[in-house]
Amino acid sequence: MFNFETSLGQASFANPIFTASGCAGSGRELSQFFELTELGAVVTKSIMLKPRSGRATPRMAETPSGMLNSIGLQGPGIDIFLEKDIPWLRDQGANIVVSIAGESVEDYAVLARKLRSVSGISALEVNISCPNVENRGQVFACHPETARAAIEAVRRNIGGELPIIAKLTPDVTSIAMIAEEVVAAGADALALINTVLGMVIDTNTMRPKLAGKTGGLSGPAIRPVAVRAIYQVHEAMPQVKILGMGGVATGRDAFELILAGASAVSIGTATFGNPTAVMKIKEELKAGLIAHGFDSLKEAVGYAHRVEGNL
Amino acid sequence: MFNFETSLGQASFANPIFTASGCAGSGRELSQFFELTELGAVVTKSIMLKPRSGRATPRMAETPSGMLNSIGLQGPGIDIFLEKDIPWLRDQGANIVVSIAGESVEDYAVLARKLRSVSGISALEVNISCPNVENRGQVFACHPETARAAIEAVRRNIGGELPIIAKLTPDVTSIAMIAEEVVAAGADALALINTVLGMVIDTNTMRPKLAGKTGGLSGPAIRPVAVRAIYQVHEAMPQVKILGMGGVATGRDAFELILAGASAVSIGTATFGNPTAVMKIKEELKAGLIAHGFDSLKEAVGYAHRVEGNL
Amino acid sequence: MMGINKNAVQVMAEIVSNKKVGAYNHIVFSVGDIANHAKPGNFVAIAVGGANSAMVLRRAFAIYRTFDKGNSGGLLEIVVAPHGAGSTWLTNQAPGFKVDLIAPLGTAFGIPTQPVRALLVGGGYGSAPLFGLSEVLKNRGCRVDMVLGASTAMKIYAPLDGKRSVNSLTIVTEDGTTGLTGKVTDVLGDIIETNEIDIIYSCGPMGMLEAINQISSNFGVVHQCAIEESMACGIGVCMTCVLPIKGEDGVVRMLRSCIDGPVVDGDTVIWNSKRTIPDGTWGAH
Amino acid sequence: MMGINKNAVQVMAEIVSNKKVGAYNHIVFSVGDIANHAKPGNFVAIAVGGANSAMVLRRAFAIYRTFDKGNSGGLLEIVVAPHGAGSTWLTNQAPGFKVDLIAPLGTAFGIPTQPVRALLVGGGYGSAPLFGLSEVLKNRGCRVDMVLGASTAMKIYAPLDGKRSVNSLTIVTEDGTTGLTGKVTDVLGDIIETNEIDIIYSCGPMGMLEAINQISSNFGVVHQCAIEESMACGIGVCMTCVLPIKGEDGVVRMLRSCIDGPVVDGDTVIWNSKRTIPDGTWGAH
Ligand SMILES: Cc1cc2nc3c(=O)[nH]c(=O)nc-3n(C[C@H](O)[C@H](O)[C@H](O)COP(=O)(O)OP(=O)(O)OC[C@H]3O[C@@H](n4cnc5c(N)ncnc54)[C@H](O)[C@@H]3O)c2cc1C
Ligand SMILES: Cc1cc2nc3c(=O)[nH]c(=O)nc-3n(C[C@H](O)[C@H](O)[C@H](O)COP(=O)(O)OP(=O)(O)OC[C@H]3O[C@@H](n4cnc5c(N)ncnc54)[C@H](O)[C@@H]3O)c2cc1C
Ligand SMILES: Cc1cc2nc3c(=O)[nH]c(=O)nc-3n(C[C@H](O)[C@H](O)[C@H](O)COP(=O)(O)O)c2cc1C
Ligand SMILES: Cc1cc2nc3c(=O)[nH]c(=O)nc-3n(C[C@H](O)[C@H](O)[C@H](O)COP(=O)(O)O)c2cc1C
Ligand code: FES
Ligand code: FES
Repeated sequence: MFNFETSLGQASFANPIFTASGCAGSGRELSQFFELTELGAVVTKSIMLKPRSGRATPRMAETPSGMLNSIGLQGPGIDIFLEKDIPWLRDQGANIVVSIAGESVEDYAVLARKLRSVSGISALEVNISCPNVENRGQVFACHPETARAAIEAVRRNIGGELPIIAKLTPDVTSIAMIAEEVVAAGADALALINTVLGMVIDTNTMRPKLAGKTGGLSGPAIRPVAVRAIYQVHEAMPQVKILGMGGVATGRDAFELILAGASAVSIGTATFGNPTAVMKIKEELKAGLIAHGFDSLKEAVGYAHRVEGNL
Repeated sequence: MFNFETSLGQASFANPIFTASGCAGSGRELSQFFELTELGAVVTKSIMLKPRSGRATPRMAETPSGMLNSIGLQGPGIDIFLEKDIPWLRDQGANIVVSIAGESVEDYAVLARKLRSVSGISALEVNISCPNVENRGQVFACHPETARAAIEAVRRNIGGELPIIAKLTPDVTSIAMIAEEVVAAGADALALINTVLGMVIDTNTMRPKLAGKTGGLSGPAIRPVAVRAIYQVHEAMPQVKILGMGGVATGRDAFELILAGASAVSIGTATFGNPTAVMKIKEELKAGLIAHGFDSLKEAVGYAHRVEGNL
Repeated sequence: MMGINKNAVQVMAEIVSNKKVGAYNHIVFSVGDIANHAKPGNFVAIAVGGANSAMVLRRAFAIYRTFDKGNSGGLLEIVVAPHGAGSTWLTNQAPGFKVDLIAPLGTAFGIPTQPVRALLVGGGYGSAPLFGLSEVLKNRGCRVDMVLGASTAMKIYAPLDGKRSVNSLTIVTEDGTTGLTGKVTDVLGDIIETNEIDIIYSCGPMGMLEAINQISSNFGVVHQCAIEESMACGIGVCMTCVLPIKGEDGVVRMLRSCIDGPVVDGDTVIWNSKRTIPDGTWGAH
Repeated sequence: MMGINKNAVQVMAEIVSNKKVGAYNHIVFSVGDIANHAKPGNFVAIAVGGANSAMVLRRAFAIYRTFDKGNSGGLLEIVVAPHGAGSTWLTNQAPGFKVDLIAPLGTAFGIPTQPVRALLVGGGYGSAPLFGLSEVLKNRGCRVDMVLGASTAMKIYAPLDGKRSVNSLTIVTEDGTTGLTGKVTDVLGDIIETNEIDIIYSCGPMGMLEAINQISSNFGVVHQCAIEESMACGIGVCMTCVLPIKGEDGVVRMLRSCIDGPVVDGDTVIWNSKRTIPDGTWGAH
């Protein structure tokens, strides 16, 4: 029997294919196409303290093998989220990873306190790739001090066993260095990677296409960046579990991230092109692992790092 | 009459379409497909002090809308280069930009001295996106101090009027900050962007595909990153001229980089897919500029930055 | 807030026919059961570019009409303007080729329970969904007037059987190559008054919809419009397609045009809000 | 060091025919004048995936043979194994479709000025360029023996007229589904001795070429082989396709297989150097 189970921190999952935060709505929209229990986990859209309108439109631009988005974390805020979305997901029997985002270190602390006693959540993904209003809008995950402060705030306030997965941006000089900081600050696992900062200029209007000017690049275009980031971080800290993401569209791609060091894989942009992408990827990955002779997913994690000469 | 001329520092060029360093061989190979005088300039492959074998193979992997390479700066070294390649290019009447790369600050100084009295060169592109052997192989352009040191070494030794174009990597937390450093150190213009660090794992062998493990991602996949970098740097220092590059494959793409702030555009990966890409891009760009009502290229440079409300 | 259209399914749909009509392509797909569930106003989302495509997102097209062919399965028709790479690719696919298609998506035009006097206004390919709507309205005993506008004759989509399904058809082009010269909005006032219009249904460019809404407001006529926002997923999971819409509670929210639209009540839309979040929008700051 | 093949030109070449032959597709292109300049050993580089392709690099294929059809223009033929996305796409294109093609590229097999006894060894689709070579050699009065090998019968490419152009043909498959059971290298020694071979020409996987070179060295026979390295550009501008080759001066250099190859002298290749730079290579450190 092939063993598809995986874990991140103390949390276990029946299989390693998750949705990516912000790419699966509230879960309801996708549940029309497949059962959410089929997923390793649903990762919810990053939720903030207060309701948020998000950025003005246009919010997206297609790019070669990818897309740019600047949603700006639109959402109902933590209270409505806990009241409406979580109970529904729990009723579905879905394995839930909640993603949170803050504008200040205090935001992260409050969000963690609001979540500490919520039942039915497997882990917390802490999106620190968002602008810090207390520091000229600089992204938390871009600097070791702010990355550390945000994760420490969550660690101190979350209590108990809920694993913290810190989600990092690749837009830094050394992602391994930031990874080491957040692990030191209390992260149990890492989510790699968030989108890559990019811009598209509309050559008709001759202005940035997105109302927010810059946006996050996702999709297959960035997969080599994700693989590199996961490989580097797994090399630096092989003991820390990684939730990989970035441009995965096939089982082969998910396998690539797993070989680099990911213990689970989130699917974002691929779902926009194909609502059943996650199910296809899950089946292809399983078939691929078996074809390569693995008895379990866990054996394949980081397998590309084995010493030269070995099979 | 439409004016296609452009300039970088004190150097002038008949048109803004250049080859990208490392993507046009010695010039001879492309000259079979078109006259090199048709180019704004030939940018030569980054040359180092000594002959270099480059990295072991495999050196490349195709990726969605892009490719990864790890050539490792294979080349004959500056002496043979000056003896064989430069005279040939000069004989063709080509406008020449020489790209140099070093492994230490001293390398850059020596290279600059060797080039200071060479005639027929329009500008120097200083590739500082290469590993610094004196600093644990860290890339010069990744840190303000080493970026500055390399450019200062060239500035001190080049003498005269030869403009220095500093070529930066996008793999940093703030490219605008590095740009400001190298301009302060004496760079007359900037080349943006070098490749993005990436990795591909061969899912058959289950190892990194490239012998050098990581490689540089280029091609249309990274164009949004290039546009963003050019836009950010032009916004920070509108007076500094930019040679833009990264994923340009059509006249529309070149126009996009120009609107973001590039005064000239280098074409790399597109040439691999189509040896006459540069000629096609040049014609399409010219037609596009004219169709948009521009009388000269220079009017379009950075046009996407004009204040909201304006046409 | 609504959820995704509960009838939406994903199928590999074979192209049955693909014909150039003026500036557009009229494309017919074999879609099986979907044909029975599509309503006027709904749209389809199609994956474009084939197996090795650099285009990762679906393209949305209004459903022109559907047929249930019984045993031979249902047909679904769309009208495509070759705009950029994706729509151009679609117009180049030959019959027999199969595309990945999701339908029906989004909201539909609301159908009055009483026979009313309806005015249908279409801009360019925006006329497509109006013919199916017109048939439904006629079957409900409504009087249907139609106004179609475009920049030029080639961009008026008005097939013969479509024309026959309305009580009156007025065509307006900006360059006067067919019908009256001008914009659709030039003729609306007269028709509303003369024909005592109760409701306007519209589909076309945002600028046109906004101008129509201005007129419908002035005349106190209900206005349902099908809006067209840039969409990445079409199924409600990406939040790219939002626009500010005032709810029954008076609060403006950024709603998804793919599941809360494309058909919305014109009076609830905060028009001309591109590139800004209107003041007071829920969660704005 | 050589430059790019001076006859290389870029054309939009129409597919004239595309037929499945065993595990391969035999594809014929209309290429005009190129047909007159291609020599056995040269290759073509073809852009794949169509207008919106996510594949940005060309694919290289050995030229199987060319025909000058006079007024109706030249034809160029290749034999394609559907391997990954690019080659599979090519095998799926119908006659009438035009591809962007550059040819002839690279070096050609050296043709002896004297009539010699030649042994041609092909692995899989590597047989393709050998049939044209065989014709040239026969016209020069050479005796030509041929050995073709593959894992299985479906992967032996040996068309009837090709078979007729050689003095002897030995087929070897690993699974014994056709010809002898084993590897090409099992039979070479005998043939070299019996037929007093002067020169071996080979084309196929690198491992096979290396094994052949071992044998040719042992027997002191000249060996020209067409190597296959991963290529991004095919025209000498990217430096991705290099391999270590010993020059006449005894110095090993990383040479481009697209312009200094694909045909090289087997004895000059530093075999089995994948993922390493051999010690002493020029510029190694
Ligand atoms: C609900 C709805 C119904 C539509 N109905 C029709 C129809 O019946 N016939 C028709 O010809 N077109 C229709 N469109 C517009 C059609 O979707 C666009 O023309 C098409 O997406 C453009 O894709 P492209 O690749 O050709 O152009 P590009 O400009 O290259 O597309 C780039 C990206 O922008 C998006 N995009 C660009 N323009 C639009 C647009 N106007 N609306 C939405 N997304 C856009 C594309 O989806 C793609 O992701 C409709 C759009 C929507 C939202
Ligand atoms: C000089 C030369 C002659 C060749 N002749 C033939 C021939 O006659 N018939 C035939 O079927 N094949 C031939 N090949 C191999 C053919 O080029 C590859 O099978 C093809 O490039 C694979 O592309 P893909 O998209 O199908 O596979 P993928 O593996 O998806 O290709 C990914 C990338 O790797 C490169 N690549 C992968 N495999 C090879 C390879 N073996 N050689 C070179 N590049 C590769 C591709 O060019 C592409 O850039 C030849 C290769 C060379 C270099
Ligand atoms: C439209 C969109 C919205 C996203 N929203 C979030 C978010 O709210 N929180 C977050 O951590 N990441 C968000 N992301 C990033 C994704 O979770 C993921 O890290 C990234 O898109 C790379 O994966 P992909 O290439 O599979 O999409 C978003 C991405 C997209 C495209
Ligand atoms: C094969 C290859 C070799 C390159 N060699 C160099 C080099 O020697 N020096 C340099 O500054 N940049 C080098 N580059 C980077 C390009 O000059 C260019 O900055 C980058 O590829 C982005 O442009 P593109 O997307 O048009 O290729 C190389 C890129 C490629 C693909
Ligand atoms: S298009 Fe994705 S939410 Fe509407
Ligand atoms: S394939 Fe580019 S140099 Fe040989």
